[in-house]
Amino acid sequence: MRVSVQSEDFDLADVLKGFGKQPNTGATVSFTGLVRDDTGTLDHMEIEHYPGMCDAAIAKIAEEASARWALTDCLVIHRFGKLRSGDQIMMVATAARHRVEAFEAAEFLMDYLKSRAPFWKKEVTRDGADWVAAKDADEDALNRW
Amino acid sequence: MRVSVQSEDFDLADVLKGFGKQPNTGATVSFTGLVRDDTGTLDHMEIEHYPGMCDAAIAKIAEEASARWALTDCLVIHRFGKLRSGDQIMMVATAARHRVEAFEAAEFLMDYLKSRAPFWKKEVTRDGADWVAAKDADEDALNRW
Amino acid sequence: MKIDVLYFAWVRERIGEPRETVETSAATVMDLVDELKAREPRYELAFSDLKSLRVAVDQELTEFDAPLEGAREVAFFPPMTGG
Amino acid sequence: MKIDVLYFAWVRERIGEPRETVETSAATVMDLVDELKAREPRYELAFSDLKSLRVAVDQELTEFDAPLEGAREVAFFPPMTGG
Repeated sequence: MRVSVQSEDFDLADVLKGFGKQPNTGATVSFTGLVRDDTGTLDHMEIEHYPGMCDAAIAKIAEEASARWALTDCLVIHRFGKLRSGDQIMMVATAARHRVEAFEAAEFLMDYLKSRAPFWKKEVTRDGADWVAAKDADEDALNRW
Repeated sequence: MRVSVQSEDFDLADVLKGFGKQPNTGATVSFTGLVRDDTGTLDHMEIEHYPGMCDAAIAKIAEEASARWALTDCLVIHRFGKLRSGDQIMMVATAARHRVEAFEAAEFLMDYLKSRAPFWKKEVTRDGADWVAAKDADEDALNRW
Repeated sequence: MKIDVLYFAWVRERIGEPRETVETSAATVMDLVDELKAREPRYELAFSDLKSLRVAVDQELTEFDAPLEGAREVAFFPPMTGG
Repeated sequence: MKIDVLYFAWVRERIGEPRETVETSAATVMDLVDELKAREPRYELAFSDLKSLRVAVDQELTEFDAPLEGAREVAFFPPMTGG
């Protein structure tokens, strides 16, 4: 299991090299979140985080996923700081015996990171700066687990 | 969209480089299927395929996924021939605006490839050779789409 | 008419060859299966349990009651195990 | 007792600083909030709608009625938007 909270970018290719290389791994899933510029007005996104709590909260979520889906490998990277359109924000990767476990664990991780990992996104556009509001749908997504 | 049916291995890192690099991509998901050796007796796996039908069947599934989840990018690679424990069998990757679409489209692709793409796996172990039987669960998985 | 008939996986192994061209006047896939089964025991064996078989006509999955008019290629195989 | 109080995102912006150490005898998070609100309008503003706020005590998410006994760090912030 690997958890990293960092300002630097990550290389998906490097990160996935050697990921899940256990003889009982039959499926790996990776998810990458990117900065989207829907309106074409985004200057940058600022991601604030709660340093001490971040690592602990993510490690706890990752351990829960690893146990629940018997993952053979699990990885979470989340960035903070100033990001631009198209930049990678975060990624999760899961390895398991079968596809269903790998998919479910990755979705579980994402649903929890969305609403339970202490990060806050601010979008700075030509027209001003706004904190991204949490969506009810993201909170609701937790109910299925 | 890219579909490839090939005997050669693929480099996940290379394949994902540049994947989903559209300004409206907010999420990418990749899935990789690997040869598992549960019993420790596997010598190799032989994947037989129906050449002409494979590409058409996969392209059709990928087009359906792209339309249904408004994917910004979509990729399927499936290998055939002789594979060994730990070898990559296939991969799918999806890019979409939001995580839910990227995840659902990837799972849809996997469920369809499992039961509707003309590949047949044979496991050759110390004790003999056996065609992998299709699972009822895989057929049932199609019902959710 | 002449139709290419393809066999995959254990169907291919039971028949003993991957493909052959048959001269047939079968109206449906089922008629073709009956013709083949009447030929030799290996066909009888390969087609003994149709529920465990799938069929594609001109590379599209279909059912055993599908018509063969105009078909150039018919393939028989067990349920697919891709992914 | 002395407690480190941390603010994030728009809570931090309204309060005007990311953290401060407060001397308090508050028994619960809610008591601490009431003490802070009584101080200055900027606290009143930041804590005006508790439903839009979350709280962590010693880096664990908790509720506003949580006890503060033994706590060293309390953080206030809006709902998280990670991922």
